[in-house]
Amino acid sequence: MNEEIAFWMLSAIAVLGALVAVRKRNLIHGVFALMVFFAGLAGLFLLLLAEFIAAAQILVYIGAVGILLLFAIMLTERVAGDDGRRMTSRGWFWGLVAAVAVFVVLLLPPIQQFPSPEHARAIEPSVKELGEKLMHPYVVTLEVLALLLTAALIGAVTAAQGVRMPKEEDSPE
Amino acid sequence: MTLHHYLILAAVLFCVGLIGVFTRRNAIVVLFSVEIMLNAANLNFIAFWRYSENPALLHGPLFTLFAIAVAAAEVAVGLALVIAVYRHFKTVDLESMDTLREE
Amino acid sequence: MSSATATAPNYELIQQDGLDTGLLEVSMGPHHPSTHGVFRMDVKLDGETVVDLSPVFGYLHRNHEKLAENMSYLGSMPFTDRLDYFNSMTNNWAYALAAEKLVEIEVPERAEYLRVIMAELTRLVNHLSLVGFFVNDLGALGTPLLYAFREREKILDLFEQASGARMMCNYFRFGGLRNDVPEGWLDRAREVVDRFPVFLDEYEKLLCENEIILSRTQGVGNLSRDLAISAGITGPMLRASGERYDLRKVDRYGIYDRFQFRVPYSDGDVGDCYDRFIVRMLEMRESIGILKQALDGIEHGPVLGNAPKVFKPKPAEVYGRVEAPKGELGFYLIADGTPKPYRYRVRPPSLINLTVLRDMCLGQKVADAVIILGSIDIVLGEVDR
Amino acid sequence: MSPDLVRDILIATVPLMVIFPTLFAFTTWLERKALARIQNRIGPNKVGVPLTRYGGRFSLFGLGQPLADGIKMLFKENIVPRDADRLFHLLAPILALIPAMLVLCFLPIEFPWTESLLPVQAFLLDGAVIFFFAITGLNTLAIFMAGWASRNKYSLLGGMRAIAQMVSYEIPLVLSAVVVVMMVGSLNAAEIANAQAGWNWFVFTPWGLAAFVIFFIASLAETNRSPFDLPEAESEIIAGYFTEYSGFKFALFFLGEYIAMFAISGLAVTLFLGGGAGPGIATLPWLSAMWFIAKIFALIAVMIWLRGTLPRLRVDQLMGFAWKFLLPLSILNILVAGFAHFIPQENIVSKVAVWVVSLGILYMAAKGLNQLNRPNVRPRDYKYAE
Repeated sequence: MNEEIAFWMLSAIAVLGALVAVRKRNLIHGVFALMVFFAGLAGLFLLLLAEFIAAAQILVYIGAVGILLLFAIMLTERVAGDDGRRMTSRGWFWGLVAAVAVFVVLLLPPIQQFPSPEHARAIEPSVKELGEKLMHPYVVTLEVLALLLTAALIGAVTAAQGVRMPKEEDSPE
Repeated sequence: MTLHHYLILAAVLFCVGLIGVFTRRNAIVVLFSVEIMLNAANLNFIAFWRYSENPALLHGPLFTLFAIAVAAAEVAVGLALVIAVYRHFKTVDLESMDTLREE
Repeated sequence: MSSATATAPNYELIQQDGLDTGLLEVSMGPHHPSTHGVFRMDVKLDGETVVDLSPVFGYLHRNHEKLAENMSYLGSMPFTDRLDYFNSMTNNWAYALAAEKLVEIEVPERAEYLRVIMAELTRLVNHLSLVGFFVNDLGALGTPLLYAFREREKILDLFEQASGARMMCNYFRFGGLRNDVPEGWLDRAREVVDRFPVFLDEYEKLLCENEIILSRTQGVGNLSRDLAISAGITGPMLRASGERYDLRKVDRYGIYDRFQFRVPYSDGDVGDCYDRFIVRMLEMRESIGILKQALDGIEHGPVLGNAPKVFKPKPAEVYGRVEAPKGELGFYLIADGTPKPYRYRVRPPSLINLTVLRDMCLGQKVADAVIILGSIDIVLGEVDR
Repeated sequence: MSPDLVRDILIATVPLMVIFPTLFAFTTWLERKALARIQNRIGPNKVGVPLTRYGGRFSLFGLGQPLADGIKMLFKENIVPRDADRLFHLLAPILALIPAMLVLCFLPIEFPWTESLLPVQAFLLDGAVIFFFAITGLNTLAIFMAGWASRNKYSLLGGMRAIAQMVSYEIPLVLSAVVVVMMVGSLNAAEIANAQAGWNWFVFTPWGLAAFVIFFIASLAETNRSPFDLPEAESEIIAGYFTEYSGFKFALFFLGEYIAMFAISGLAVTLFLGGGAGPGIATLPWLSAMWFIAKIFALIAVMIWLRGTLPRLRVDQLMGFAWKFLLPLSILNILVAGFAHFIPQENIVSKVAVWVVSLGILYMAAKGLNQLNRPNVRPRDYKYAE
């Protein structure tokens, strides 16, 4: 019962947040709606007893990705955010059709094939086990991931910095 | 709550993201629509894990964890590219970045 | 402003490979917590960096000069208090000097001593509050300011006992002072002066070696000696830029030639906020030396020569100037034979020191602009008149 | 929901929502009084209990001042700038308060009434510490929201400063906590506190001390306290992100800021200062909560003291300090702690040796980093002209 209420509330939050995020003209509003979506999803993870993933979701998506997005918007848009530019609605109908088609294609096979287990097993959520799994069987993955993140960091800095032109004349006076 | 509830929810979220990718022209909005789709996939991983036969293997959370880390890298690089593109075109409107198109 | 761009980094060059994010135009003032009155700076910011700045003033304009041209010479003495309302005594003195040149009035010996005492006490008051406000602008939340004000109170009490007013003293008259100091005043003054170095030591220990203050002020708001001289900067600001120039030494007005004192100046050609801050701290110590000598040397006697209240000077032009705490304060008077000055003009040190604000601020952070303004030491009553 | 669960949740959370805002009121009084004493002033001393109106003279050192402030805040006009984003302008103070309140639940304060409700205690969550950091991070968004929604350039500057500052300082904050998590081997707040029972506080180990100092400095920056109060730097950008806030919304910001201070000090107490450990808790268990709050107040007192003493850093210096000093030092600290943990320390000699060496390494590193990052400052010489 508790779980059901929570599920419906959280899914409503997540879907609404996502919808507002993709359709809102004002980008800053959009980003905050996206955060709401992320938060709703973190709640769902918590509901599924994936505690650490929920925490990581908040930490990474809301704490880091969200702020990165805000920075990118502040750098590329006028500060006031809503600049009144026309947002295309030409693709709106076809976008919807395509999305619904994908929705059906996505859902039919799993729903037909997987018998839904009515009840999940009782599990004891443990961050420690997750950590041990990361350290023992998946340590190579973890290291590769670390490498990837470093590469991404350097790549992002290089890409965002742009090509620095050598100054033609350093002091004109 | 059954597994199917979560699967449907994830599919809905995925499609919402898809609508964003299809209909919006702003590169940043497209980027965060992709994020929504990615998160929908994560939800599926966690749901499948939770309803699996052997949750103690922790495959779902581990995969999601890696996915989140990769997504973080993706956003960082993606936004850096958006900024680089903006520096060049002075816009983030995807439809106006069409220098390859024949006029 | 051709020399201005010489010191400023060439912004167009920086902008070339940056993101075109547009400049943020901020109007700091006229009621901003740290513009020291109704002063406004139109600042253009690139992120946090100041790329353009134009000072806007005149919000406190009270028509001082024109008012003075329509009343008797003595009549405008109280108005001079309101110029730099931190330093009414030195304002009075500068005006009195100009008028005394016009009509050749002798000043009695005791009055000369008291004038020096008052002027140096004023210098202490001014530099104290400047340093306090300056550190306040650095974000120290008023603690150093209130320490400074504790000491300032003692000096203001002395002013009140002598003249009846704490800030708008109106104490000087042509040919001397309005009245003698009350009984025991000199002893009280000596007590304040003797205790002052203790406070200064404490203050120096608190502030001068503070790592944050050092890194916030050194290399910020540089003012080269050449620019300072060509812009007509005077006072501690000029000395902080490395020029030894003090009207007390140059003009030796009053009886300053009787006292032993030194003029501190910065050795380098940097002239940053730290220099301006420290030069003022050092000047306070010298002022204490002068005060001690003056308090030792003062003798009994009259304090007011026999100058008429209303007089008609012969047509002449005079310029009287003193080393006010903020710089050279001058009064330029043209007499036309009537009881009123034909032209009355003030050379306000704050205004002229303010002219280099833009040069010092360009390329600095917005937080630096605030402390640079603080280190100039302006009082809007004097800037706008 | 089952009525029992609802009851348990209410018992677990409502007291927190009562105790900490009350402490907030007291802290505002304490801060004003302490700052006033630092500054040669007296501070609030008139407003006493309401009885003062009816003949009695109970000024009680101005303890009624927070009450008066609160009433004033409630009745002040709520002004929203014309061009402001009204929705976000309203949401920002609420969003600033919620995460701060939320993270209080992760502090392992053992109130007498919580013993029976162990299943709903948030600090028993397996990832409590990481949740704490995750939720504290939301504060940044609220501040940005406020700065952006006000349509005021000072607010915007403050908001952007806040984001840059809080994102930067979160890294040393988390990294210094990692040391403790490594030592305990758990992210569970209660376990971390229990591991320090007796006098085995982590602050009494070299790496713990270094981590505590880094944590405390970073937490000053996270809560926008002096000398890192740039987002609300009064002398530069008026009041930063809450320039355009008045009345109750401002009070919410104010409350949120102080609750965040309590929360982050509480985490410092949990991680480094032994949680509720202290003399006398064996006989009187409720003393544990008292000790916890007393330790929080000790940290708050230091924050107030710093506020009355230090000038503010500049933006670039602030960022440089986080990235060039605190970050390398905290990473080195993790390494030192790791090595020291694995070196066998059977007898007292080897223990002392390990401690001395690690303290030496950390000290030298701090010195070296300081030398490397030091801007070109020095006391100068001045000359005198005769």
